[in-house]
Amino acid sequence: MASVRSDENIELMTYSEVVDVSGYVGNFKVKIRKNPRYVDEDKCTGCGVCQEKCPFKADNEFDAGMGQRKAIYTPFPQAVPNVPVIDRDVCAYFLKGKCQACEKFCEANAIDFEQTEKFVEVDVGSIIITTGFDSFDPSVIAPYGYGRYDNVYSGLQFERMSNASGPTDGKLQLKDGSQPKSVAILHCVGSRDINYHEYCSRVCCMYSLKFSHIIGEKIPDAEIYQLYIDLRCFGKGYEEFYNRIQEEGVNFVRGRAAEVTDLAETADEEGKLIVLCEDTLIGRQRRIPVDMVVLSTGLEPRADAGETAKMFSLSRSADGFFLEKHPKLDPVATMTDGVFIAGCCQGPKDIPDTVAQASAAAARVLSMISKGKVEIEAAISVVDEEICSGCKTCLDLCPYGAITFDEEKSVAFINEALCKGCGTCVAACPSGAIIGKHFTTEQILAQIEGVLV
Amino acid sequence: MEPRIGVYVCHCGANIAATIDVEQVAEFARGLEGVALAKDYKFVCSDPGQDLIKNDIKEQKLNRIVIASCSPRLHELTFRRTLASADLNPYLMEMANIREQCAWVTEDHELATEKAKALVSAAVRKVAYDQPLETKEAPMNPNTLVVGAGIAGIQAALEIANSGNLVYLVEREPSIGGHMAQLDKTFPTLDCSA
Amino acid sequence: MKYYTYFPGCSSSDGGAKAYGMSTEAVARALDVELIELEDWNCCGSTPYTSVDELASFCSSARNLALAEDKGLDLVTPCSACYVILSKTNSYLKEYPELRAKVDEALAAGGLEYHRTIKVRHLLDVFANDIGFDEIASKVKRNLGGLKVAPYYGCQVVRPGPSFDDPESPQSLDRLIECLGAEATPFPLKARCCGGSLIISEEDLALGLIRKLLDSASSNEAECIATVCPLCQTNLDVYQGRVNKKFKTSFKLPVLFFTQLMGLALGIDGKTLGLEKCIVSADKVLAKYVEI
Amino acid sequence: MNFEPKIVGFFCNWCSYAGADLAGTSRKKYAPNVRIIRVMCSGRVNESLILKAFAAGADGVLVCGCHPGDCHYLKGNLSARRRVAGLKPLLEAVGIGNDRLRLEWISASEGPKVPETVKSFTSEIKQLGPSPLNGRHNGS
Amino acid sequence: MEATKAQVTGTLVGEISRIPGGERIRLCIQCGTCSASCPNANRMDHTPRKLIAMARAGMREEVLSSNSMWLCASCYLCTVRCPREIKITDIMHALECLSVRENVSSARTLTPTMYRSFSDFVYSIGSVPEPSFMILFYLLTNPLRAMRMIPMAFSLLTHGRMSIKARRLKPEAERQFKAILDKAEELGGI
Repeated sequence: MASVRSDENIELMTYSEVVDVSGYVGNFKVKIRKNPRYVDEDKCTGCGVCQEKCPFKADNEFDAGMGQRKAIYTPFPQAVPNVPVIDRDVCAYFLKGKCQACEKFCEANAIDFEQTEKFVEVDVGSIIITTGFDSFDPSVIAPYGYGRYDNVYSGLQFERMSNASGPTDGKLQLKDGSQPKSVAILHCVGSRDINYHEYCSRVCCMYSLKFSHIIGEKIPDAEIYQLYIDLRCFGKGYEEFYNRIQEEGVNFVRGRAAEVTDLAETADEEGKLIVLCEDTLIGRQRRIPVDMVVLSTGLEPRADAGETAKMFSLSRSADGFFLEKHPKLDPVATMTDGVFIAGCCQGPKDIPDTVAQASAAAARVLSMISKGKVEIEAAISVVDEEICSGCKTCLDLCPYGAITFDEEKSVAFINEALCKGCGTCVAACPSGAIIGKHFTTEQILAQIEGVLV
Repeated sequence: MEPRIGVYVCHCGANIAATIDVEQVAEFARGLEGVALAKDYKFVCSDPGQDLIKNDIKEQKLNRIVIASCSPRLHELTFRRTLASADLNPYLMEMANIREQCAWVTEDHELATEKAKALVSAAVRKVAYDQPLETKEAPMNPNTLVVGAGIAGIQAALEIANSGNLVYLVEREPSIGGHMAQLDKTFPTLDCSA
Repeated sequence: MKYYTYFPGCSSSDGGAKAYGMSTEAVARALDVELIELEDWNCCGSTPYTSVDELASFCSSARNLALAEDKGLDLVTPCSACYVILSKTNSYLKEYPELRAKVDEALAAGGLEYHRTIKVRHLLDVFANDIGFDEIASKVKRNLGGLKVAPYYGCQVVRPGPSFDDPESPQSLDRLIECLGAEATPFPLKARCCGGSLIISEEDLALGLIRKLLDSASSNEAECIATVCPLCQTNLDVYQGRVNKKFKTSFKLPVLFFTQLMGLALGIDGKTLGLEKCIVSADKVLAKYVEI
Repeated sequence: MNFEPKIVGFFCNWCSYAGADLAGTSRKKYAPNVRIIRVMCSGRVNESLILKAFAAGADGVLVCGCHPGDCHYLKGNLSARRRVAGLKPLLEAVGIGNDRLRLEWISASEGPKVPETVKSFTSEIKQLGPSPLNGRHNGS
Repeated sequence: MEATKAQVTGTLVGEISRIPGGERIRLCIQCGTCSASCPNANRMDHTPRKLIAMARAGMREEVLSSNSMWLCASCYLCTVRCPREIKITDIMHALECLSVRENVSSARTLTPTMYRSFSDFVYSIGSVPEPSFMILFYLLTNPLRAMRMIPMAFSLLTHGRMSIKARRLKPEAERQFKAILDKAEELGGI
């Protein structure tokens, strides 16, 4: 991450969003909104005093809602850029017009409450979309009790808890601060389930195994259960990792958990969370009492993937992820020339696959750059000036503004570079003056006759 | 110039030939107006398959090509290049999609063959009207936009920046790293993620 | 005034849950709901029947639907078991053309036709969604003053769905209880099974399930249980004594139909609501909060 | 006599044609009655193409494009919708019947929708019988 | 399309998949969510998941003669939780019907007998006055148990919850009802 900051060929715009895209492959115009941080990036030294002094707190989204952060904050200590941002919804200055503690203590004078959003426009030849995924919200699966029971955690929460810079400084603990002696890890939460997401999220099996390793490392005598349907350890070195976890003494139970409950039926279940499943290899119901339950939550498309798709003219597959041009032969290109996709925005994948796909996307872009030019669609539309009556019907129809009106000749004119060849104007022209190359009216009529033989 | 159309019906191994009587389709094509020759071939997209077309273009003076095979969304570009390398304008070619939209979706072999004939006849009729088109070129702006600075975005941005080209890396959150920044160790090597 | 075709079902009409029928009719009147009983209805089709001859069960069910179609009103039943079978028949006749053909043929033998135009509703759905909580609250004459009620939905009112409430943690009865001034206690097992008709053939098994329910309700300090199903009421009320005997427990939890609670709050007298038909008497508990 | 209708399909390249390809790669079987003509955008389809199809002997015409909002060309599909809607009363008036023309939105990922659409449209056209403009079937 | 005789007597899994609600049985991934959600699975010969596996393995007799489906209380919890949208409860009903038709129902549960007498009741009078039915059932199956039930029956009677006279349909309605059921029988099941 640090190398991004130091790379002089990368212009990093954080806290920013693309708001408009126009143009075509080789020549896109992109409008970007820079949201106000209320901290001057150039002045801020990243000393952190403002965060110490700020008296207001909110749930820390970076810690998946477990810890707290201040109203002025950097999401985590090694953040790049190491410049805080003020959360307007929590900051007392924005809510009530007072406090300004951060401003008073900032030696660099970097706090700027007057900042407003800024728009910048950049010209680019190609675009790579790497907008990632959202983590599945397990609270919608009522029987698992996430949000109802204190010690049921999502995968992401467990990640943060086990992270040395997380809300517990890397200590695995229950809500009451004590150490769990037994943990059940439930696979396929939100994945492979027609009620939520039908697809396999591909990473959960492996991160679940990783979790048991982490637990074993931190709490050697902990009893760990993996409740799985199938273990999908398909990557290089993955099956070996599974072997290693088996050797570490983890209990593997083949059966999907149906429910987590706190209703004890025996004395040793008292005060515990009981995971209900069928141990399918035995063919019996099992009740597994544990201190902590971790839900291996799947990956889902970003909530706003639909808007992103619209902005960049992408298609989405049935699962909501962005659709590649061809699943085998062209997994990084999209239906829109010059726009590529990589990483989990295209579908759930692990880090090795993500890096590989991102490199592939970069290679595609670089090959276009090194060629130095792009071919424009040849099958475009042209106006036959002899026939054009100058009715202007076509002008408003063109989605790309490629048609202009030549007042002098009183005919329409199509800009070849802007036309994409959709043919809407061809179909609309009342005098038949527009020719859609390669899809001319006589060609389509010939096809109609052909299919009806 | 009178059209001299060459029709190539692809077996695609058994993908097409198992359902559609390709020989019959080729025979049908021979009877269509403007068709100079029609052949069926195991894999038209293979090198020998493309060579066959190239040779025919030269030796048989073909000036239009119809390829009845898979979806144009798959191999239209491949075959346009074949034409170009035989000095024929790449737009003088049509494809009849007899795999995805015929062989693979039709149960009855006879009906599939009939449908394939109809699709070939449409392509043959259309190709007669094909005109040579010139692809235009536009300059390529060497700058790149990368949207999202998680693992994928960072990786792609670094690769491109390494080549000396400018990258705009846009991230919605206040800092970069995406979900990766939230992770500690990652499988299977258990090294840190940053 | 709202109008519905009414399907009381065997239990609520003159069976073991007669009080359900009585209180349903009384409450409907008080809420300006006109329940027009389906003339000459027959058994809903019932789960036991489904298990012996599915086609006959669907046909039995379909006869009721066909009769109800004449009026064009929603068909409402207070019985969850009837509800699940009638609505399942209704949707399966739409989904499965082969089944439809056979059922149509059987109906024709009785001179009937069914065009699949009516909707099957549970009484709880009608009260919660057509009448609405605000409307009901506005008609409360005797606030139930904090009576602690465990809202018991059972299985078949919210499953297999899609229905008017969540299949695992439904809320409509909770809210209904609260708009009467009573308190809906937490009840984790509120949509769990009471054993249904297995109480007859597999009594041990069903008693175990009933015990869990009573346990969960009383450990959450409920003073009574409200049900929306005659089978649930029978199992929990009539068999409570047998549970106590078998498990050496001492439950004394009155089990009321939700309509009985509504009736009380709407100012209807206990006799009209069939309160005395509870085996585990509710008089003492209710007397703490309202005059019966 | 078994009436096998002939149906002309105009499918846009980006969504519907891709969806039909997906139906193929998923090996979803459907009736061979619909023959697909690829256009870049459903917006390319106009009244004259549809009428010519009927004149040439089609018993039905199926126009498929991207879902509203998903058009590769932003809004070409809306033009298609307008034209189809406008043409239907005319078809009715000249005795062809408006049911013989159908517009469907099929996205690139909706492989299963292609066989469903073809199936339902084909059976509908079968019920309607041969197009009145169509001499082929009237001989027998 | 009418199911041919060959189809009806085909493999068990094939038969189930042709029954309304049974069509997705082949999609089962054997995850066990159904079994773990079932309130009665621990008393079943085979859990619901295993029953599906056995059906798919062609173990017709073992499946149809097991007590499993007869312990299903039709609570539909398995059905709403199944990640493959398999209507397990419907499959249970289908298995019950098949086992009745082939006369191989488990002897270790009274449910088949109970369901049968219930259905007979429905057929003969169109509805079921259930407390009376309950007592009648006990008398038929286990007179001793019926004796034990006397206090309960008495209590139901004194609380006005038992009718002496059953509700009956009007004669013409009853005729219509029976005509429909007779036709259903003639059609030979789903």
